[in-house]
Amino acid sequence: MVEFLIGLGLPGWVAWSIAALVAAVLLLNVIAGGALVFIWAERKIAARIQDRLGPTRTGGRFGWLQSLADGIKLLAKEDLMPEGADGLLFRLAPYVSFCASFCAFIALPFAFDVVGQRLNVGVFFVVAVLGLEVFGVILAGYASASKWSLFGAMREAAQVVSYEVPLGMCVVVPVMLAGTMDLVTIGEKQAGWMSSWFLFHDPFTFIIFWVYVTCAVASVNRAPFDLAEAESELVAGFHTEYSGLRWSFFFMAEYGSMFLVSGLAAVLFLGGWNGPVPVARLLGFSDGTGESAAYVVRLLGLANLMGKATLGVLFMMWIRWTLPRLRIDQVMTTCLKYCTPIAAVMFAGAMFWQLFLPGGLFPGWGRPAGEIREGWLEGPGGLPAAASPAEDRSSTVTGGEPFERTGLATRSPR
Amino acid sequence: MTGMLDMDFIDFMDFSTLTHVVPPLATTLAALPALPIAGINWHSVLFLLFAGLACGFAIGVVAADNVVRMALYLVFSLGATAGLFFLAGAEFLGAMQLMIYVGGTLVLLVFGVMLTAQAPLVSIKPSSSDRTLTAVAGASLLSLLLTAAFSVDAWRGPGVGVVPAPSATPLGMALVGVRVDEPPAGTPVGGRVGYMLPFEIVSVHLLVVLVGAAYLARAKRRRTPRPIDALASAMPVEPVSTAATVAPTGRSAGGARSALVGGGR
Amino acid sequence: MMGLVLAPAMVASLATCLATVPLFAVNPFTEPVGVVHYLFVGAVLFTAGIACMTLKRNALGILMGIELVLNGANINFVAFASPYLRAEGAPTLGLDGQVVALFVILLAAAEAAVALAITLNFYNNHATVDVDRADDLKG
Amino acid sequence: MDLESLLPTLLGLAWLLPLASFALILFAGPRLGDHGKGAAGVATAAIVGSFVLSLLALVSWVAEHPVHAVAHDDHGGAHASADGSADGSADGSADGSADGSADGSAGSPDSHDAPSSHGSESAHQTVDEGAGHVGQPVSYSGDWYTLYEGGRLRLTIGWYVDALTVLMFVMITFIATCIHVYASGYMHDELHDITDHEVHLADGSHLHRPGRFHRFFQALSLFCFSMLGIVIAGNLAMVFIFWELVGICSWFLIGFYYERKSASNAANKAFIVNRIGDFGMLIGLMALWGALGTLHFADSTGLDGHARLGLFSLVRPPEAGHAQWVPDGMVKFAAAEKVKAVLRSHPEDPRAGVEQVEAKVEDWRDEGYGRWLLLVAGLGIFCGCIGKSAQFPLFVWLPDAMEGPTPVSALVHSATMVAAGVYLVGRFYPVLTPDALLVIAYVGAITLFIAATIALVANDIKRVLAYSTVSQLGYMMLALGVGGWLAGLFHLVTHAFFKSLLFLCSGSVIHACHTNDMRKMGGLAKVMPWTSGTMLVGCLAIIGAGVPFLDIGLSGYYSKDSILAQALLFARENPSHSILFYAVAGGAMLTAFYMFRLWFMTFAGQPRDHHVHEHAHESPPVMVYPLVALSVLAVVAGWTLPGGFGIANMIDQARPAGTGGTELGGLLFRAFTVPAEHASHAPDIHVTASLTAFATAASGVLLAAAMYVWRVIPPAAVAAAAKPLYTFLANRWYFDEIYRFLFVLPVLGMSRLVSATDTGVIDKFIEGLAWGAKQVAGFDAWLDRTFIDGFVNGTANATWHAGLELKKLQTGQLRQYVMFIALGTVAIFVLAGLLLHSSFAG
Repeated sequence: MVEFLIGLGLPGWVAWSIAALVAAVLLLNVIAGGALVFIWAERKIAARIQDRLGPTRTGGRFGWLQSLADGIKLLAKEDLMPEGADGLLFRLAPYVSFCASFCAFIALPFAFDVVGQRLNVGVFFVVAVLGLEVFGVILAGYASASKWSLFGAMREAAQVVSYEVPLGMCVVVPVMLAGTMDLVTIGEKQAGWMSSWFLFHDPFTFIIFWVYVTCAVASVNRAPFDLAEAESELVAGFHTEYSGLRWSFFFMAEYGSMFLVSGLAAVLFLGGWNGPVPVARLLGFSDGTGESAAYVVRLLGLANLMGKATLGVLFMMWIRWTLPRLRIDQVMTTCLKYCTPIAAVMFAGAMFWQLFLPGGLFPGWGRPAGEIREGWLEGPGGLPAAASPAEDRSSTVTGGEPFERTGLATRSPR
Repeated sequence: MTGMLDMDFIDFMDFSTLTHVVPPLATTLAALPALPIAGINWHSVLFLLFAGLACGFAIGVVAADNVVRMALYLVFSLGATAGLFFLAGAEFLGAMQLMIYVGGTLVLLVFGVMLTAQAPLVSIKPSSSDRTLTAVAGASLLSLLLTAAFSVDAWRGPGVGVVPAPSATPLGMALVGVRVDEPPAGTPVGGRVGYMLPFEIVSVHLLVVLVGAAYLARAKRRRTPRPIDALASAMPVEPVSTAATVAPTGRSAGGARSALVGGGR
Repeated sequence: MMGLVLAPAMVASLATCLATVPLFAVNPFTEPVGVVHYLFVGAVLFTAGIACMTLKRNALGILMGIELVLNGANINFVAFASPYLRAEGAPTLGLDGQVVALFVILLAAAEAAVALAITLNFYNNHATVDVDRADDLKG
Repeated sequence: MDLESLLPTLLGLAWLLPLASFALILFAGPRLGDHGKGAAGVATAAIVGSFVLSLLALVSWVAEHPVHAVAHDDHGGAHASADGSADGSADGSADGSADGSADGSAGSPDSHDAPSSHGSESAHQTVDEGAGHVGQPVSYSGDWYTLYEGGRLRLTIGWYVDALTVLMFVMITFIATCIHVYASGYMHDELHDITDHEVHLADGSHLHRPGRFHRFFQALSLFCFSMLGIVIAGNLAMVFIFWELVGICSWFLIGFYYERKSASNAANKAFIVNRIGDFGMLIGLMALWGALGTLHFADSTGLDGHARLGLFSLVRPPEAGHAQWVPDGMVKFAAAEKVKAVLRSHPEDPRAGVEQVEAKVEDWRDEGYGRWLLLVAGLGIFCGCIGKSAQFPLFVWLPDAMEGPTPVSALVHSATMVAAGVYLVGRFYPVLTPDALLVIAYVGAITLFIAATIALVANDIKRVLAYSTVSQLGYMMLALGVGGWLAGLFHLVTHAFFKSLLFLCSGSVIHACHTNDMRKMGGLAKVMPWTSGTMLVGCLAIIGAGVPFLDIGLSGYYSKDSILAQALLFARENPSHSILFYAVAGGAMLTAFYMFRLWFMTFAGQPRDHHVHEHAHESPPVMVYPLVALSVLAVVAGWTLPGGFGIANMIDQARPAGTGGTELGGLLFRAFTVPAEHASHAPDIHVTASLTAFATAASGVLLAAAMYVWRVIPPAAVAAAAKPLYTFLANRWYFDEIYRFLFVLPVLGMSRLVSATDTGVIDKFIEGLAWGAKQVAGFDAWLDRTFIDGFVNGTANATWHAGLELKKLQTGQLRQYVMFIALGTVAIFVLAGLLLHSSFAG
């Protein structure tokens, strides 16, 4: 895209700016549009689970315009602020929350090389930024000058900080198997049939995937871990005092986070854009067969990953309307006494599996030929092959000119 | 620490370099209006953005009196610093900064909220003389640091913009004791070591700190009432509590008796 | 008396302004930044941290000051480690600088944990977090 | 697993199991079961495990090295004794090279006659029967752990395993097993608090103390470990260590009832007397270590890969046909002056000097250098054996040692520990010179005679057995001394069985009667049938009962016969030493007399003390079973199965290389000959010895019967008729009194003199010095208080006041400190800048 714009005669920085803007808008649409769809979906799912119909009228059949109507209602709502509130923080909190959720999407790949910014430490970045979302919650809780809000915020803080530990351990396992924290490489390592997903790499990864699911649900504050907004105890938790657009920002952030952790799960464990069946390969498309074929491959991958992430979100909804809410001590017990030890043991198990059976459960099944490695680790036996770095780089997925990868760091032409 | 070789300590102390900065100042001022739009370096612009955020919020931390706001500004400052790290090519470090530092500060914030929930503690204001003194000390310290920073010629020029190779994996390898990064120019061969031992030491250190902090912060059973409990007990006592104090006494007496009966020969 | 105090401050401020001038020897919008830019940020953060420590009576504020100080130092380490900010072929700290910064971050986390525990104890015993009242051991 | 690695594993485990039991009981002691009852189980389990392992070792040994009948040819006795040594060297050098390996020929010199199924045996071993046993015995040796190695010196924890070792292991662990089982019944009193009626407290009451059941088994386990350690030891240093360990175990066990004055005295006596012997042993060790630099029995390979010759190879080099000679090291050690002179004569080239010394060693050896050193080494080691095996003149401790519980007497003080001395002499046999052997023979003869005579008149049942033990040990020593290596060790094994049996029987009796005094017993055979029967078997075994012409008898018959035969042979070869044979023969008669006196007084006739008799009862089964087991072995231990398997033949497999032939002595004594052992199997010797043994034993039994059963000769009348002799014997030849007069009293007197000197002279002098010092110190104190203290106090005051002022700086204001730091840093840098660069102004 940048090249295309430069070809149009635009100056380089303008081209970069436009490209960045387009990417940002696309990502924003994922969140905002996703939120619309998911809110509607949640209403329908909740209704069906509770043996109701849910929205039926708005927008014709199925009430599919219900979310839009809700949005308009929220825009029109009066924006209230409690008297004793800390104005600055009260106003800031929703945006902080939303920004954190949004920023994490920067590093999430939607298909091969369809990523806002391909980061060498992608996994780490996503998890770190996701953890910042709780900031907004805490600020909201504090600034609302309401004890319900404060309680909710405190719970949220304790919960999120605790669950980052097992979450990090779970996330490290695919990183260890892939040998990189680059999400694109991790996804590409699982290319081929379903058998090459990290989920099926060995029994330990299978178990740790479910630990990840638990921790992910907890870290995005979804039921049964939604202690921060426990409406039966705390009215509405941290957003008790919010209304209107600010309130909707919290919800956008929540749905964005849900989508994000689901996407992350898809990339880390479920093959990312590499489906249960390598559709593109079976159809004869691959990166090598031409530009349009590459587009098709990416589009298929995009649809694949979006589908998986959506399934993940639906799964969370299913859980939400199925399981009762835990008490705060049960939440902490689940984290510290179950998730963390299990994750640690599974981590060790996966490590030894990788050490002794590096091929996984299904070595070589439907995996595309050719080894995917990071550039500096090319020599036999894992020795760095510093002698010919250029060759190494060309033969790897992470290859290419480093300037392009970190576009921010590009020097402008003089 | 071969990178420090170019820093001659005597030069570093050389205040006379200040006299050499005036001519460049003039040229810079002259160049400002002619800022070529086409040549904007986004890296530098982002640097300015993040640097401004970091510095601004750092000063905000100093200026704010409300502890929660202080913490918020600190988080922003640290987050901006993480951005600076990303810009300098230290991606792993940036993510680390976000996760640990910002996460750690989150805990600080929580504690700030919890401990200062009482109104008088939310903002403890320093005296104005303190402010003056701090301003003087800060200004002199800053001037000293900046003088030192600008006194080395080799540090002053613009960088070449050679984008560093991704450092996360070499960093990880270095932490387990294998160095795979390309040595910087001028490094004596064979002098580079991995960080296995420091890594282990830090790990154990963290564990010890974790246990120690948990020990320090645990709820202790104490004989004498804490001051904070004393504050609470100063409040009017409801009649129910007298009944509550009688009941345990009766229980304990009964318990002692039964122990005697059970334990007697 | 006030003048005596303020005179050095004015001198120092003047020196600071003079010292920052070289920053503009390079047009920051068009040219790559250098080490000194990072050092500037590091110095500001460091100074802000020190100021925080001297100014805040709240124990948590002092902790935040410490964090700032460490962060300022970290910026310097990263700056010296990055080849991007140096002249072509100029020696850098390389990975060592990043590793040191990494350890600083880790140890800062540890330090924060212990300091918070101490603060909590202090709060439990004195019902305040004002460090000016933590003078039980004064001479 | 081949035998070489299997044996040390099995035996090492068997050796260490009791140690584990000891440790367990030591740490868990009273918590094992009820009042420590489990300790017996632990210790018994450990020793049973050891026994099983030892049996496995025995089986694997026999499977690998079948025990053959020793086919003795009949012309050994006719062999001219004068040419023995010379022939041995000559022939051995021809054959030695054929079987120089450690895994050489097993068995007798005539092994080429025996059916040989063992492939590794030397097939072409043609040995002149006069040359003695030339081939190496089958032995395995090695090291578990090297304690020290430097230069030629080397100290290790290692093993030396041959047929004797395996057999000793089986014997010790079997007896120990029996005794553990027995003791778990015998010691059951100790399970509860007990009142010791033999200890009178100051207030007239008896001592009341908690039971020490577990402590008994703890010491027993430690003892088993130590004893097995002696047997398996691969070098003399290790032997010495375990030697001392069994000593301390003995001390523990004799003093088990340490509240009793007699018990603690006896324990101390045993320990101190043994020290005297061990002092001699140390001298021997030092002689060997200093001159030869090794204490290893066998050749070994050091950590550095260099082979080092062991004692056996040094003293009896294989290349010289295992004939004894003085090792180079001892020659050089003895000829130190000459060596020095030679070395001094080559100041410019030390290497040439060393070579010349090596060249001259042969000459010096021929001149007789080092012979005395070898003799001293052998006698020194024997000194240790004198102490441990209770030989004259150090036998006085053993009868007193009977203060310990009876199982201890049976195990430690009859069967195993005291036999360790005999075992060591047997193990060390190749190094002992003929003169040393003759000394040993005489010591044994004196011991056996004195002990037997004392036993005649003793009335304490255990003391009779104790003196009998001493006497039998004298037998063994004598046998070894007159060249009967096999006879001595054979007797050691058989004696262990029947003597432990006898002791256990006596323990059973004591258990029933609560007294040791035989005069209160009598007629017990009816109430204690098992005990009396098994004891009768033991008595018959010890007197060597058997049918001379059919050559069938109890175990003692075989071993005692071979001793008699060897003594007779020796007496024939050296008529001037024929007293040795008479001692043996006389001793045999005395043995028969006092053993049957014991049996008759205890079991036969009418009860003498009805109170005792009424309370007497047969012991519980747990005590009887061991008796039966041991009595079976006391009967069969000496038998040789038709295939040739038997203890004697098995021991013979371990016969040290080069011994068993005739040896020529004459350093201490006039020239004499130690005859080859197999010569004693010649019919004339053998038959004479058998008949002598039978006659003496029968006469002894008859005499005892006449005096104590038929009462034709009243004992009291005999005692009155020979009153001085009786008194002399009853007072045990006044040995204790003589020792008291000779050693104890002079030492006491000397110490009194020294004490008087100390108080009268030295103390006075020191007090004078102290007085002077006190005066000087008074002056010093004044100086100190006035000037130095004044200065110090002044300094302290100044510091104090300075501190008072300075502490105001310590405001406790955290922020202030930070401010100080910041400003201080700035100030330092600014000052440094100003000082270093005066160009600050421009």
